[in-house]
Amino acid sequence: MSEAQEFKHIGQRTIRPDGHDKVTGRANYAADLALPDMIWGKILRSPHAHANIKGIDTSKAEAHPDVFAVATHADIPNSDAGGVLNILAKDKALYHGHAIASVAARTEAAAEEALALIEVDYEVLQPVMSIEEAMADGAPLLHESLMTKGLAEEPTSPSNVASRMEMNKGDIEAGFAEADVIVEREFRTATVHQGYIEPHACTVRYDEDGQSMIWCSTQGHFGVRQSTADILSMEQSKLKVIASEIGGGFGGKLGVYLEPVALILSKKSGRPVKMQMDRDEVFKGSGPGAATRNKVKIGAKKDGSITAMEAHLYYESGAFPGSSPLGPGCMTVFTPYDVENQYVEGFDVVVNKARCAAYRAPGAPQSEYAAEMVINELADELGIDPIDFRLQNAAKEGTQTMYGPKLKAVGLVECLEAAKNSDQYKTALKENQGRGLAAGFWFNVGGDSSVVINMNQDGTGTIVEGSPDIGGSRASMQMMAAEELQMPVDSLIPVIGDTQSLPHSNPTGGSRTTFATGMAVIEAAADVVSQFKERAAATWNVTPDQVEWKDGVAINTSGDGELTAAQICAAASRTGGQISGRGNINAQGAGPSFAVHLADIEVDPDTGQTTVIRYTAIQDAGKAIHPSYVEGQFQGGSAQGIGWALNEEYVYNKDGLLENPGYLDYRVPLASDLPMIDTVIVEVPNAFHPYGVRGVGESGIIPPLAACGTAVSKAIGIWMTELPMSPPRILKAIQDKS
Amino acid sequence: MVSVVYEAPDSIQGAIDLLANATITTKVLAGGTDLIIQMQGVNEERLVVDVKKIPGMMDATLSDKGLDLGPSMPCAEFTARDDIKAVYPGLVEAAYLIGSTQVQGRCSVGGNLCNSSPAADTIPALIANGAQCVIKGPGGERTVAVEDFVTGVAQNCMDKGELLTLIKIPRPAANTSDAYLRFIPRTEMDIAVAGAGVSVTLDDDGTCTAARVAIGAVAITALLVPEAAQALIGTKLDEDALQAAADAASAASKPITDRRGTVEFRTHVVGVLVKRAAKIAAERAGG
Amino acid sequence: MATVVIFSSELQRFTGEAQTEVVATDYRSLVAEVLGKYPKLDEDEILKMAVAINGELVHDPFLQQIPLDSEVHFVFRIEGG
Amino acid sequence: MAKTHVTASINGDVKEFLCEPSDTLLQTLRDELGLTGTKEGCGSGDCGACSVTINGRLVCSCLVLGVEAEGTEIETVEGIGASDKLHVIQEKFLEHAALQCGICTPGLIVSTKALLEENPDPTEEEARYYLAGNLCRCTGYDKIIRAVMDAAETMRGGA
Repeated sequence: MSEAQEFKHIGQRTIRPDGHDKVTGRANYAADLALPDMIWGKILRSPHAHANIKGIDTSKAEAHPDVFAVATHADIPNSDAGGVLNILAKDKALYHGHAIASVAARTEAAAEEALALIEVDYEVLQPVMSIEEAMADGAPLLHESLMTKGLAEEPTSPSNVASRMEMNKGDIEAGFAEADVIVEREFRTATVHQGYIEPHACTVRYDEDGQSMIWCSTQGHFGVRQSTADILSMEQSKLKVIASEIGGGFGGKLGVYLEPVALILSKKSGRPVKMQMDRDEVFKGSGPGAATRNKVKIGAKKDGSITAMEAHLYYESGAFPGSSPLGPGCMTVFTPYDVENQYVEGFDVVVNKARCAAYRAPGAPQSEYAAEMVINELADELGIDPIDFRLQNAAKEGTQTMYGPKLKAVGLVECLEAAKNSDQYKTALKENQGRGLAAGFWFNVGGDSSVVINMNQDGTGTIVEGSPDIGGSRASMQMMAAEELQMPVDSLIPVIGDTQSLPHSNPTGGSRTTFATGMAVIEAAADVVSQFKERAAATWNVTPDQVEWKDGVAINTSGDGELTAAQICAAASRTGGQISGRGNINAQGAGPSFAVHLADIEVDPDTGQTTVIRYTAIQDAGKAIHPSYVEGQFQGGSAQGIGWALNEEYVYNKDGLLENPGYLDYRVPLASDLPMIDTVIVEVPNAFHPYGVRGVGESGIIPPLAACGTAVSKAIGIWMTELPMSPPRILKAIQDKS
Repeated sequence: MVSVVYEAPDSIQGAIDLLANATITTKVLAGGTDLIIQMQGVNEERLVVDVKKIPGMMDATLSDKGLDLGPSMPCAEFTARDDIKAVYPGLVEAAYLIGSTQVQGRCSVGGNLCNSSPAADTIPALIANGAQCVIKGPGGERTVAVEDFVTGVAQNCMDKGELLTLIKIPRPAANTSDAYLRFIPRTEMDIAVAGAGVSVTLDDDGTCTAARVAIGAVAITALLVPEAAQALIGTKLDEDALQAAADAASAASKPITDRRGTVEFRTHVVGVLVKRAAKIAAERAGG
Repeated sequence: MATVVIFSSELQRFTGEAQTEVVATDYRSLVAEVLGKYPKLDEDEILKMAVAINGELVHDPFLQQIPLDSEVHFVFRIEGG
Repeated sequence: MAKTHVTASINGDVKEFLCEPSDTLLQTLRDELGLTGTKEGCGSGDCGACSVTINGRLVCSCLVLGVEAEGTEIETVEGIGASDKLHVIQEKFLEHAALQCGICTPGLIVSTKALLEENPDPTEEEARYYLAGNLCRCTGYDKIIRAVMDAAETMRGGA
C-alpha cells in the first residue's frame, strides 16, 4: 500500500446502514423471535459451588401438565463433544449456577414451576475459590484426573493446576545484575464479567428430516453450528444458524450455552423452543473474565534503560482446565518494551467459578496491568517522566518480542508522543487528584472470512458477510466495498448471511472483523470490478484490459463508450449471466495495535470514593475506516477498563456462592460516573492490509487498569496493588498508612 | 412462578377489607419497584392490592402544621414540589436518591418505608424530621414514630390487614433545616452503604439548640442516635462538635460486612456522613 | 540463503537450542526440516502453531512460501474477545 | 388462572389485551403485543433497556405490572418518530454514532425524549444523571451524551 493513498469513502463518518432499525426498535435481537407453537425452555442451576451429583429425579417435572420435555446430561447425543460438561453437568456441579437440567413448557412461568419439581441429590463438597486455595497442599480437587501440563517433569499426582507455561529471551539474571533500581510487586485482579446488556437467548426448531434452525445472539454463528452439530451428532448441513442482531459480546458470546440444550428440548418435544437467560443466570452461568494474581519485577539503570523484566502469572480458569487466557497474558505482558532480557512463567488454575470466557483482549489487561504499574513506580523511583521512560524503552519496528516475531512498524512511540501533547497531560492537578498513564498491546487476529457481493439488475449490490456486526462493522464493510467499486456507499447494502448463505467465517472477535472481513470485502469487490470490465469488454468487443473502471463507470480506452454499473447489471443476462463477486479468504498479517491512556482521578480521602475527572484514550488504528466507530471502540474499552479498575468484581460468600449476580451490585460504569473520553486516532499503517487497517476493538481495555491504578495511587500517595480499587479498599489503604 | 390476584380498591376501607380478609399472602403495591422484583421466583399465590387509586394515597399537603404525605406519591412528583423542598430539603434529597429516573417515576416514600430495608434512604431523613406513620386497620387507626415503625430487616410493626395511610411530618421550628447524605460506590443506582439524616435548629447566634441525627445501612434498622444529637446541641457546630457527633454515630452503628461494604468502612463512613450532613443542615438553618 | 528459525523457550525444551538455520522455500519443507532435526518436537503441536515470517503473523501457513533469508518463529495461535 | 382484560393507549392506538396479573408490562408489550423494541436487560430496574413512559412519566416496564396499564397512555420506542421521518433524537444518535450494539438504544431514546420534555436545556451533568439508569456497555457514554446535548440544542431551535 502507498502512504499517500487517497480515499473517497474511507475515513468519512457515514450513517450506519443498520442504524434506522436500531433507533426505532425494529432491529431484531436474540429474544425478539417468536415462532408458532413455540414453548419455553429454562435451565436448573446448581445452588452449590462444588458438589457431587448423586442423582437427578425429573419425574415430577415430567408429570407437570404444561411440560413438554425435560433434558439432562444423559440426553446429550455426543457426550464426548468439547465443552459439553459446561452445557449440562454430568456427575459434578463445579460452580454456583452450573447448568444441571432443563425443562421446556408451555410458558416461561410453567417452565420455572417445573424446574422446582426436579430433585437433585447433591453431596456438597468444599469449594475452592482462589489460586491460593486451589494450589494449597491437600486442596480439594475439582477434577480427579487433572495432571498439570507443561512441567519439566511429568507430575505423578493430580492437582488443580491445569498447566504451566514459560517464555524467555536474553538472560534474566544478568539483566537484573545490571540494574540500579528494581521494583517488584504482586497484584490481584478480581473475576469480572463482560457485562453485555443483552442476555443470552435463542429460538430453535428441530426438524428430524430437513433443516433445523437456530436463531441466536452470537459473535460467531458458524461456531454455534459447529459446536451444536457436534453435541447433537448432526451434519452441519442440517443445521441453519441465523445470527440475530447482537446486544454486546466482548468475547462472552463466542461459545454456546443455551443453543444445544434448546435444540435437544425441541427434538424431544417436537416444538420450537425459546430460551433466554435472566440477568442473574448471565452472571452465574456465562463466562466471566479470569481473576489473577500476578507478580512482576522490573529492573532499570539510572539512565532509564530497562535491563530486565520478569513475571509470574497465575490465572483462574474457572471450573474447567485451560479456559483462562493465560497464553495471551504471558505473550503480551512485556511486549510494549524493547528489552533484551525478559522472562515469564504462567499457571492456569481451576477454581469453583464459572468457566472463564474471552473478554476483550483476553488475558492482556491482567498481566499488562501488573507490568504497567511497576513501570510507573520504577519511573517514579528513577525520577523520570513516565512517558519519557516509556519512549526510551518503547517497542518499535524491529523489536524482538518474547512471544515470537520481530515487530513490523507499530504506533507505540506515536501514541506516547500524542499523550505528551494531549490537553490532559498539560492540565494541572488539584489536591487529592492523581494522574496515571499506561500503555497496552494486543496482537489482533485474521482468519477465515467469507463474503459475497451480489449485484442487482439496477446496479446496486448486496454485501453478504459472515461476521456478526457487534459495533457498527456493517458501515465499514459498506465503505470499503464502495471504495473499491467506486460507487455510492448507500448503493451497497451489507447483510449478515446465515450459515447456509456462505462458507465458514470465523467469529467477530480478536479485533478481526474490519481487518479480515474487510479484506474479504475488498477482494469480493475487486472480483465484481473485473467482471464489470469483462462484461463491458464483451459489449464493446474489446479485451478487458482495454476497459478502465473509474468512478463507477466502465470506460472503453480504445474507442468510444461508457457503461455504468446499472447498465452493465441490467444487461448481465445477455453478457454471461448475473454478477457476483466472491472473497473467501484466510486473512493473514493482522497488525498489532498499541494504546496509551491517561486517567485523572480524584479520591475523597475520608471515604475512598473515586471520581474520574479526565480521560484520554490514544490508539493506533493503522487506518480508521469509520473514525466515529473507531473512537467508539477506544471509548468503550476505556469505560470497561475503568469499571474493572474501580468497582467491578464478583463477590462470593464463604460457601462459594455468587452474592452479586445483577447490575445492582455488579457495578458497571454509569453515564454519571464518567467524563467525556477524549480520543486520538494514531495511524501507522499495517503493512499487510491494502488500506493499512489494524483491528482496534480490544487494545483499549488494557491500559485503563494501570492508568486508573496509578492515578488513584498518586492521589493517595500509596501504590495500590489490588483491583477493583473499591472505596473500602482505598479507605483501608489510607487508614493503614496513617 | 408467583400467581397473582390483582385488586385495585378505590378506598382505604376497601383496601383494609381485602388485606384483612385474604386467605393468601398479601402485598400492597404502590410503585412496585421493590415488590415486583421480590415476587420473581416465588412459587405461591399472592393477593396484590394496588393502592394507587385510593384518594389521598398519592397526594401531599403542606400546611402550617407540617406535611401530610400520601405514602404512595411517586418520588418524581414529590421531589418536584418546590414548596416541600423549601421546608424539608434533606427529606426531598433522600427521596430523590432512590433509584434511577425510571424508578423515581414509581417509587414512593411510603413504599420505601414499608419495604423496611436497613438501607432505605428516606427513613433516616424521616426520623431526623420526627415523622409519624398513620396506620389504619381492622382495629382502627394508630400512629407510630418512624424510628419505631421498622422492626427488623424487611420487617415492620404493621399487622395483617393494616395499611400505612399517611406520613405526617411536623413543620420544623424556626431556623431549623435538614440534610441527608448517603455513601455509594458509584454516583447513582446503588443501595446506600451508609446514610445519615440530620436536622438542626440554631438560635440567633448560631448555637445549635436542637438536633436529631439518624443513620441508615449500619444496623438492621435505621437508628436515631441521641448521643450524636447531644454532641451538637449547645455548640456552634465547630469541628470538635462535628467530630464528636461523627464518633457517636460510628459508636452507635452495628454494621455488617457484605457485598457493599465492610464493618470498618461503614463504621467510619457513617461518621463522615453525619459530620457533612450536619454542616449542610446548619448552613441551611442559618441561611 | 538459509532461513533462520527461532524457538520460543517452550520449544527450546525440545530443541535444546534457541535457533537454527534450515534451507526451505515453503512452510511444509521448513516443518519437515525442523522435525527431522529435532525428533523430540511433537509434530501435532508444531502443526497447531501459527508462524511469524519476517514479522507477518500467519495463522494458517500450510501453503505459505518462505522468501530467502527469512526469519521464522513458531507462535501460539491467538484468538481474541 | 383467569387473565385480566386491559385497555390502554399504546403509542396513540387504543389496544385491548389480556394479561396474567403477574405479568410485567415488559412481558405484556413484548410477548402479548409484539412490541419487541422495548428490551429486557435485567428484569430488575437496573439497566433501563425496557424504558417506556406511562402517562408521560418515564418508568422501567419490567417494574410495572401489565394490569396496571389499564386506562393509561403508554409510549414505547415504536411510537417515537414517524415512519418516514426520524425524531431529532434518533437522527442525532445516528449522526454521533451514539450506539454500537444498539440493545440499549431504544431505552435511551425513550429516556432522552423524557429528559428533553422535562428539561429542554440540560447541562451535561444533568443529562448524565438523568440517564444514569440506562446502562450502555459499548460506548462509554461519550457519544450518547454528545447526541443528547446536540438533540437538545436542535429541539430548542439551535438557540
